[in-house]
Amino acid sequence: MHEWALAEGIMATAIEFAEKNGADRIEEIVIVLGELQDVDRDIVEFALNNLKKDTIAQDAKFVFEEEKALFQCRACGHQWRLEESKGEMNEEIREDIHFVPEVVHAFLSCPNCGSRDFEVVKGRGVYIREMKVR
Amino acid sequence: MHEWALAEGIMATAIEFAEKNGADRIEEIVIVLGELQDVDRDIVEFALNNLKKDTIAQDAKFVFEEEKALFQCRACGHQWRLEESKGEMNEEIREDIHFVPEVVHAFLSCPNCGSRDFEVVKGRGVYIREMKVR
Amino acid sequence: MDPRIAGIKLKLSGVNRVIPVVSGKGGVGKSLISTTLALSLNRLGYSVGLLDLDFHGASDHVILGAEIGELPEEERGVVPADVHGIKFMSIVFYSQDNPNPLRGEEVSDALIEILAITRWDSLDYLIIDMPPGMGEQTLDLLRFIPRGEFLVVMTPSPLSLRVAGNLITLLQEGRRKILGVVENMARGDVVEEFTKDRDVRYLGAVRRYDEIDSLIGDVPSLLESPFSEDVRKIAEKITGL
Amino acid sequence: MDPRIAGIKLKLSGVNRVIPVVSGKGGVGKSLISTTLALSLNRLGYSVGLLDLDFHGASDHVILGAEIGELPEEERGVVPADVHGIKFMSIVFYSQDNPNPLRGEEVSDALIEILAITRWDSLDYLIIDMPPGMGEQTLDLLRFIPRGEFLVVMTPSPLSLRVAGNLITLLQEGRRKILGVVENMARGDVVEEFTKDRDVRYLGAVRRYDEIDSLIGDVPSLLESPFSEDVRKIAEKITGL
Ligand SMILES: Nc1ncnc2c1ncn2[C@@H]1O[C@H](COP(=O)(O)OP(=O)(O)O)[C@@H](O)[C@H]1O
Ligand SMILES: Nc1ncnc2c1ncn2[C@@H]1O[C@H](COP(=O)(O)OP(=O)(O)O)[C@@H](O)[C@H]1O
Ligand SMILES: [Mg+2]
Ligand SMILES: [Mg+2]
Ligand SMILES: [Mg+2]
Ligand SMILES: [Mg+2]
Ligand code: NI
Ligand code: NI
Ligand SMILES: [Zn+2]
Ligand SMILES: [Zn+2]
Repeated sequence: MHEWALAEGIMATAIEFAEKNGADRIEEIVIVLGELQDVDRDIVEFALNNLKKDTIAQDAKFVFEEEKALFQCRACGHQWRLEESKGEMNEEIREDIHFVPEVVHAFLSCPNCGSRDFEVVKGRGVYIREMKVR
Repeated sequence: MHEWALAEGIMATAIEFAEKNGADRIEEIVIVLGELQDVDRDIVEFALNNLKKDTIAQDAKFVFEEEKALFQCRACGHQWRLEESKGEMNEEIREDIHFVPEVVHAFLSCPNCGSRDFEVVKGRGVYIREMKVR
Repeated sequence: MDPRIAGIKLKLSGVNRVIPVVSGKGGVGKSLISTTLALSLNRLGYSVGLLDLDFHGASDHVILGAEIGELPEEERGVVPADVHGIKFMSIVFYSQDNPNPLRGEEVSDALIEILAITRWDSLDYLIIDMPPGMGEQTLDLLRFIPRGEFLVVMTPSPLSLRVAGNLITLLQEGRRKILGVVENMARGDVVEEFTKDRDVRYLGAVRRYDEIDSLIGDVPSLLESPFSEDVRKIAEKITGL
Repeated sequence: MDPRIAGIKLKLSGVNRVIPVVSGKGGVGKSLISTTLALSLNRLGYSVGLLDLDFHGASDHVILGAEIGELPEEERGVVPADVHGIKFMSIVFYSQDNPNPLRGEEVSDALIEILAITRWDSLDYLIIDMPPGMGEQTLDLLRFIPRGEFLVVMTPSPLSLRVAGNLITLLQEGRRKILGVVENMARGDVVEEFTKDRDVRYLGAVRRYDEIDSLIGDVPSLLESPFSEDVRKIAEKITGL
């Protein structure tokens, strides 16, 4: 349910952007959800539909895109997907990462060389990819 | 004349790359020289022509490209060019930056807002952009 | 677009004063002083939050003897734990006792995430314990919380003078509010002289108290120590500024 | 392609042993110990280099009383300054006395640049004074100088134990060579017990010596102090390992 805080950020950002650009209606917001953070899409959507009331986004449609996580090791260059690391994760770790994705470095390491010095190339968290305003 | 050290790095990198890729001759190396570091192109070229003797790069041609420096402020977003900051620089500062370009943050700041928290988007230093091997 | 930046502003809108505790230099007592300052302000009757942003050197939970095994409550954001009367947030709730090496961009991302989800609600004071250096945390606070009132901790060592002096220059040229300098492990008058030269307020001295290490994790005893006595005077001074 | 990475290997090829002095924690004495260790090894007859990689907290030039107004000589690279018999390199030769705030990527770039241009030529020992934390400098040394033999400085404070403990975990799981632990401002036996638990060598204790601050910048007096007496014993031990 901390998804609600993320939704508030999305709504505030969208409205700010629209107003700065002289738009008076937001029609669509395309939101990317990174696999690593694993937010609950339904809660984000529910929160957004609540928050949009009586704003310039009141008729906005929300489109969600999932982005698979991709990691790349800075020590050996190896690239891998989250599934390959599932064995190192339990429910508690998943929750920790859900709040602060960077703590992935406290729990996972490169499957090839063991280094914790890897980059989350894709699929870290939540961001706005596109907006339609009028 | 610390350009010699940079040339040694270029030569070692090129040869390593060529050998890893099974090439036995280096024909051309395209080297980018960032405006900020302000290296002496003639010395680099002279050093490279010396270092290439009796290596697989002995017939290599060196092509140099200059890359203008571009800065972007992380505080206010403003972008600017090195010329605009020339007033804040003297010969000593230029020399300091020549050795370690990151000390630019000790001497320059954003012409718009005064912040030292800016990014060197382009033109930092020396790198290899392209190679022709055989 | 990063929706978290706007989230930060929302989440801090109920906070009256934000006080980052900085130094540039490590080991001068930033963590002990910021934690004790937060507790002291609370004992003076204020609502206080404490945020540990020293991700690699997180210490405040050790000083507070805080339980980090349980996650802060999730309710339209994250509700910081109540520890000895103050609202407390630290990355260790999530990284647990593991090493968590982060590069700069990752530090920045974690900082933004934490600021964007933590519900401080209404607070008189938010004390932020900062890492040494002038890296991501410092630069990001300057970006995202321009109203921060910086409290600089220094010791009389020449090494501390040099490093903290550079940080003060950075803050002054950026026209940031410097609340003043706290001299820790005070001795002689070099720090007081330094503050005059640099035109910053000398907020007071904290004595060296060698039993302090045995009070780490034991808040009631810590608050009865001569160390806390000195910090309390500084807390009182701050409430009047 | 970054030509500097290959340059690093070339520039360090004449260096026999590389010893990064780390802790995770700030203010535990890394700079005083690495500088005094470098001087002591030199007095024992070895050729020694000292590299200050704590860019935001650069201190070694202050301890050495080194002149930073003049640039190191430029001759097929950069020839580190000879200071009291050791070869010395620090970013302060270039940043002068200005604040030089750097974000992570910039720290990494500066580190790579310095390693790629500095001509250590042949050395018995290169001592690297490291910043606190587990950020760019630590991660980059693990990448670029895998043969580093880490010397961990700790104090008996519970805060130091926690933070240095995390760093030791990081080194051990990466199978890096840990030369051992130096206990600074030694007291009791918690650090020695800690080293047994964690299966690392206890290299020795350095006493608290409160006059140390007045010896900063004065190498001859520093080398005659009880502080240096303790560091010298550790230097002798290291030469035998
Ligand atoms: N007033 C004091 N008297 C004695 N020791 C102190 C005092 N303040 C700090 N210390 C010592 O310094 C160490 C570092 O303090 P800490 O608060 O962690 O500094 P920082 O957060 O600046 O790194 C503590 O573990 C403690 O041993
Ligand atoms: N053995 C010691 N006895 C007394 N004070 C010490 C001792 N070692 C270090 N100090 C104090 O600690 C401060 C920090 O030391 P420094 O070498 O700068 O630590 P670091 O490099 O780990 O941040 C010094 O300025 C000095 O005042
Ligand atoms: Mg601290
Ligand atoms: Mg947990
Ligand atoms: Mg140091
Ligand atoms: Mg100079
Ligand atoms: Ni959640
Ligand atoms: Ni040069
Ligand atoms: Zn790897
Ligand atoms: Zn700007």
